[in-house]
Amino acid sequence: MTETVERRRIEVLVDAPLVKSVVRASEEAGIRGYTLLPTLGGAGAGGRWSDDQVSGAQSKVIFLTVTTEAKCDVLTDRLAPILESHGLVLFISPVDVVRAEKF
Amino acid sequence: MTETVERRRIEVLVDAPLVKSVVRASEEAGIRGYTLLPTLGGAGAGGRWSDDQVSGAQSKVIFLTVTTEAKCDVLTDRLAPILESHGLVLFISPVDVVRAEKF
Amino acid sequence: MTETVERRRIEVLVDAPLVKSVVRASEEAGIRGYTLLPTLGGAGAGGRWSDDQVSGAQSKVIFLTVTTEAKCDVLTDRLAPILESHGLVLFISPVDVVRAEKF
Amino acid sequence: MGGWDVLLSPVILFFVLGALAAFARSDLSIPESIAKGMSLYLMASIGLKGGVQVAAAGLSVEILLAAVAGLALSFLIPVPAFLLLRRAGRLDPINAAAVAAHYGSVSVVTFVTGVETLSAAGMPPAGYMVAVMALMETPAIIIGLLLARRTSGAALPTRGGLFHETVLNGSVVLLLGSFLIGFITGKEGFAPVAPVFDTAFRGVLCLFLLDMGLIAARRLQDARALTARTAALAVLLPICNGTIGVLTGALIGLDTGSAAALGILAGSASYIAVPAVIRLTLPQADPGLYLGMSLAVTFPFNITLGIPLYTMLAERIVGS
Amino acid sequence: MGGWDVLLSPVILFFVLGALAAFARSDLSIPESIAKGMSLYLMASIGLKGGVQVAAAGLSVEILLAAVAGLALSFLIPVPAFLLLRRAGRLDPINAAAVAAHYGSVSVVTFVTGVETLSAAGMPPAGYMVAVMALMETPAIIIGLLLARRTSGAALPTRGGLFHETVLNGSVVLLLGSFLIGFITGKEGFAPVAPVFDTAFRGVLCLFLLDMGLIAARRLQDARALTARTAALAVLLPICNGTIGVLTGALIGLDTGSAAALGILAGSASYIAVPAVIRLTLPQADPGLYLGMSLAVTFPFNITLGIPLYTMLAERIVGS
Amino acid sequence: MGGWDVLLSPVILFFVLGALAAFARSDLSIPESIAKGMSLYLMASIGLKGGVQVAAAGLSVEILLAAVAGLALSFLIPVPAFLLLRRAGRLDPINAAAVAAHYGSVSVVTFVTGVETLSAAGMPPAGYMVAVMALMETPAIIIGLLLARRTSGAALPTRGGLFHETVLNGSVVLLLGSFLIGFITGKEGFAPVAPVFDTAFRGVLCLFLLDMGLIAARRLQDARALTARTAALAVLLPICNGTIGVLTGALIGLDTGSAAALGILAGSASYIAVPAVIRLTLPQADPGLYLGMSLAVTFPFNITLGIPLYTMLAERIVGS
Ligand SMILES: Nc1ncnc2c1ncn2[C@@H]1O[C@H](COP(=O)(O)O)[C@@H](O)[C@H]1O
Ligand SMILES: Nc1ncnc2c1ncn2[C@@H]1O[C@H](COP(=O)(O)O)[C@@H](O)[C@H]1O
Ligand SMILES: Nc1ncnc2c1ncn2[C@@H]1O[C@H](COP(=O)(O)O)[C@@H](O)[C@H]1O
Ligand code: NA
Ligand code: NA
Ligand code: NA
Repeated sequence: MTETVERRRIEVLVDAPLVKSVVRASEEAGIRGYTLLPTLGGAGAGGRWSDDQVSGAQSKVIFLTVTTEAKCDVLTDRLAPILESHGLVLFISPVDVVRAEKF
Repeated sequence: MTETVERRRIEVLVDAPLVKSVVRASEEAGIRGYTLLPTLGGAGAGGRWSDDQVSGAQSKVIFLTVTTEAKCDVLTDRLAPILESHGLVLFISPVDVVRAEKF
Repeated sequence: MTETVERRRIEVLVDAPLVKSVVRASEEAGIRGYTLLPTLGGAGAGGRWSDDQVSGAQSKVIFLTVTTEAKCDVLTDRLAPILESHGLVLFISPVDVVRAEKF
Repeated sequence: MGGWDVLLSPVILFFVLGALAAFARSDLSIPESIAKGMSLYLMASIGLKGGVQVAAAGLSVEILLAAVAGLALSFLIPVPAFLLLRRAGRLDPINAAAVAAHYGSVSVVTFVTGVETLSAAGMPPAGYMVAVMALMETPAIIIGLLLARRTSGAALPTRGGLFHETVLNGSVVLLLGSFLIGFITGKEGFAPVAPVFDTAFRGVLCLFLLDMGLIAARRLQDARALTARTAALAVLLPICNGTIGVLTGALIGLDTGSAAALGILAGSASYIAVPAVIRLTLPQADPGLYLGMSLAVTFPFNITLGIPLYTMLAERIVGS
Repeated sequence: MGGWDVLLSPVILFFVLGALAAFARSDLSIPESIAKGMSLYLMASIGLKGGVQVAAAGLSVEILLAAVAGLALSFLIPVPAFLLLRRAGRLDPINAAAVAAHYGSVSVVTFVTGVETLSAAGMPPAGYMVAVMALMETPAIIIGLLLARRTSGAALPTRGGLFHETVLNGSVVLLLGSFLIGFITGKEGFAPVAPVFDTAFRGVLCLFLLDMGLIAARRLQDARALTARTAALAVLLPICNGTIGVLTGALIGLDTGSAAALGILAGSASYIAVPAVIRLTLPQADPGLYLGMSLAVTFPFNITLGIPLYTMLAERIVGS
Repeated sequence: MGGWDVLLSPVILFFVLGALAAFARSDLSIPESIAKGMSLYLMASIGLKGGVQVAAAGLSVEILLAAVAGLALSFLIPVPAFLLLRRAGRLDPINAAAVAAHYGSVSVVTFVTGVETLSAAGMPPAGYMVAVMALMETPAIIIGLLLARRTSGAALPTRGGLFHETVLNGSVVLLLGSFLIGFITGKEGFAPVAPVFDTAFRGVLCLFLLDMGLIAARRLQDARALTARTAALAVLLPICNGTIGVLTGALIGLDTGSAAALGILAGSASYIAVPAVIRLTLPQADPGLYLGMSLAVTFPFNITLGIPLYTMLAERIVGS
């Protein structure tokens, strides 16, 4: 059987223009690998939205990274104070990976 | 360290024309926030499919919401009887969030 | 309350031309159902990338399937040796589903 | 150009190329957003041009007659279709009703291709046929739902209901809206936008039909839901309905081109507007079945054989 | 064609159709990538054509004057707008500054629609106005940020900073780049690409404005952030700024069409370039507010009433 | 227009604009589905036009000769390229084979740009060169895989195998299919679709090359895999292969334009069809390397310097 180890999976829902900033924050937390996923729309405290690229300011992207618990904590601490003001949503869940050294 | 609390992450894979109905069912379960994600294709008991927007009837969308265990149960009870007939797929997983009051 | 059972959720991030091969590997592991999700870009050991469909060779797709622990192990064993050489990334996480017999 | 020569026009050849590529399992594919964009363009174009023509020709009783005939066809065709699908097709009531709704409605692309080939053959249908088409898009859905008797509405809440899903369906709104714009602006107002909406029309249609060939053939390959019976019905139904359409057109005194167009409308089956509404209102019906029949069998049949057939019929009956 | 007849041109009617469809909650929609593609096309077209015209007319002092006037308007308009939004609009400093930046900048589509209607009315603005527009896109952002005083920059790291986000903004680069290409190649080099960038322009604009109608009306419906006050200001601001623009144009001696175009630029509010930069630099400001005002109220106002208004004003002041 | 003047045509200037925007790290970008759509359009166009020309000129021995020469070049070029990449480039066998396959194949956009500039210079290549290009797309892949000796096929199951991935590759099918359609319909059948497939061609090419400039320059910036050695080889290889192509063309008696086109084909490197197949069949090879070389270095070199070079060479050898 292939050996797996537990890591943290972090998803941050973020407005497209702010993606670069979240990437930078994650790099500062020592995170090297991530993947960006598209979204179609949604709703929350700020009302309903749906993606129109014309005014891309409110298109949202999911920043997904799998990393160690330690780095996950650093990134969460870094982003927590601004979640509200920047309209970010952040989820953390456990995940098993092969090739522990990579994540 | 930023405090996190556990919530439920629900994903429902649903045909595009039925999305509005799932949103309404979730609103009736008291859920306010959700995000919709696109898909490219897949396969299941009903055969293989891939997204062609021309006949959008079979384009599928992922309805993603993070909510409390209680509301999660309400939504699951609401959707369970029709999963089969409406061709829905539903996954529930644990997730940690910051800002407990929001979810 | 609707009864749920635990299953495994496997996500494989894979280059578009290799998707068919991963699908085939999962079929050989006895997995019938899966969904493909699009991505926008990302970064890893191999550097940064972003989706340009012109040279689709490096567009990446997420292969998502929910299955039993046994089949999950078979698929993981099948893919583990080639994760590195083929540039795949694989995550496994626990998930609850309704309609146990389906997954 | 005779009736069958049309099969060698670029428009049809691109459709065949798409189908062959899909059958050979080539990875050729057109991005879905491009295909959606082209279909919106085709609808806006055909709507505009129809409106401009009606503005030039003026309103007449004939238009009213054609509209009533189109509505009647859309309302009535589902009933015999339903019975045929129940008996000969051995479908359960829900699926039979869902399929019947598709055949009562129309396929915009089939109509557009028909107009192109009729015009090339020197029998352009009247401009108001576009409005007739828009009117025919949705009544069949209502009959389909009545035939299904008890819909699954109880299971999932649907607000706004049928009105929004049918009358305000995107393609109906775009067709009628563009028709009205064409009618208001007339020939003079249309001139500056004609290079896009008129001159470019046939070329875009080629690329769109290339995609439709790919989609139809791929659906045929993936169609587990189709049996020999249902596939045969997907050829029989357009022939019957198309003949009824041509006869109706002749009866109310339409010219050859317009009667053929009414036949094309009656014979065609929806695969855009109706599937979306049926998925919402009859979610238990099998999309593999109704899309398999309308998109994978009837649509290719109409594009290649049906259109020349209805045209020939109209020429025989009305005269050419 | 008189000033108001323009409301019955296909371009405007498609905008109205889109808005009506959205208000009726039709599901009509244009894929976002198609809309993005059309907006890039429109920018490349208008840039090229402007450059070709300047190449033909030659450089002049007038161009310099117009450029300076445009820059000055973009730098200065945000200041009174900010005060008005603070007092009459009761906005907090961050939001007032964010909105002010939008009104100092310009809307490319409003300008493009204005050029079309001015040309149709026989008063085409000078080619260099495209370059003036590109210059006016970003200065307002800088003033907006200064007005907000303390940006949220501390919270999230931003590398490269404002220069990249403003001067190298995609639409500025494309507009100025195409302008330069048009200037270099001139009329002769433009000829072979004219069928796409000139002949097709108005038709594409129709489809794009159909989408803008949908987007603007949908945003208006979802706009929780708009109050009666802010909505009223979203009509008042373009009228004031547009008038200032026309007066400035008259003052520096522009012809009627160009003065009207300067009014259109001053009166329009950005909803593409500025929102993206503001979201990055003032993330605490509410996108629902600034997009609601600029895209859901000011943009439709300008397309339907503003453009004829500024044109009339220019005709009165400069003469027609 | 002389050989180098072409650098100032809008087509090339848009490519340069894209590259400059990317180097300046502007956020200008074209949606990927639009780019994919434009590339499909360009292939259908060039295929159709080639077919129409051959239908007009008639079949000849020359065509057969050119086809054989093209096939031979695609089969043979990878071998010396492989040796060079192994020795001078210090690549391992897998990567050397993967890169060699790219250089044996062709770049459709380079060819299309070449045809445009050759036509503008009064030396349009023969219509059948499009078919020659389609034939040259895939043979090199087979040689590349043989050179890699042991593929990684064992690791992941691949059904259908190479045939589908190469001969039925989307771009090959579209090019040959459109060529055939053009050949069948001829000039008369082409006329109604000419506004889209002919008149609009150059304008669309501008926008597509704008995107290619962005993509190529961004890839160059992200290219960790490129070394000075491999980058130098990415310039040397097209020069050598292009020269071989022109000489071969002269040898078999092609006219100046066609010989130059054969040089352009031989000198160009694939970045669409081949990468996808190589990713599937040689997954251990580094996409950063082969796309870096073919797309980020060779493609821009050919568009700007290569095409005029091969043209000049052909003029010297065959005469102009
Ligand atoms: N509970 C939730 N589950 C999933 N997505 C959410 C949730 N809450 C908010 N979102 C997403 O986050 C965006 C911003 O949320 P808010 O700040 O509450 O407006 C929303 O528009 C949704 O797309
Ligand atoms: N830790 C991670 N979390 C999420 N995605 C990752 C991670 N590491 C790698 N990836 C994705 O997998 C791709 C290939 O990774 P690599 O083989 O490390 O270059 C990257 O480009 C990312 O899109
Ligand atoms: N085990 C699974 N894992 C992920 N997605 C699935 C799974 N089973 C079904 N699906 C998705 O749900 C759709 C409908 O499933 P079915 O009702 O089984 O045809 C499929 O086409 C897949 O996209
Ligand atoms: Na019908
Ligand atoms: Na302004
Ligand atoms: Na080559």
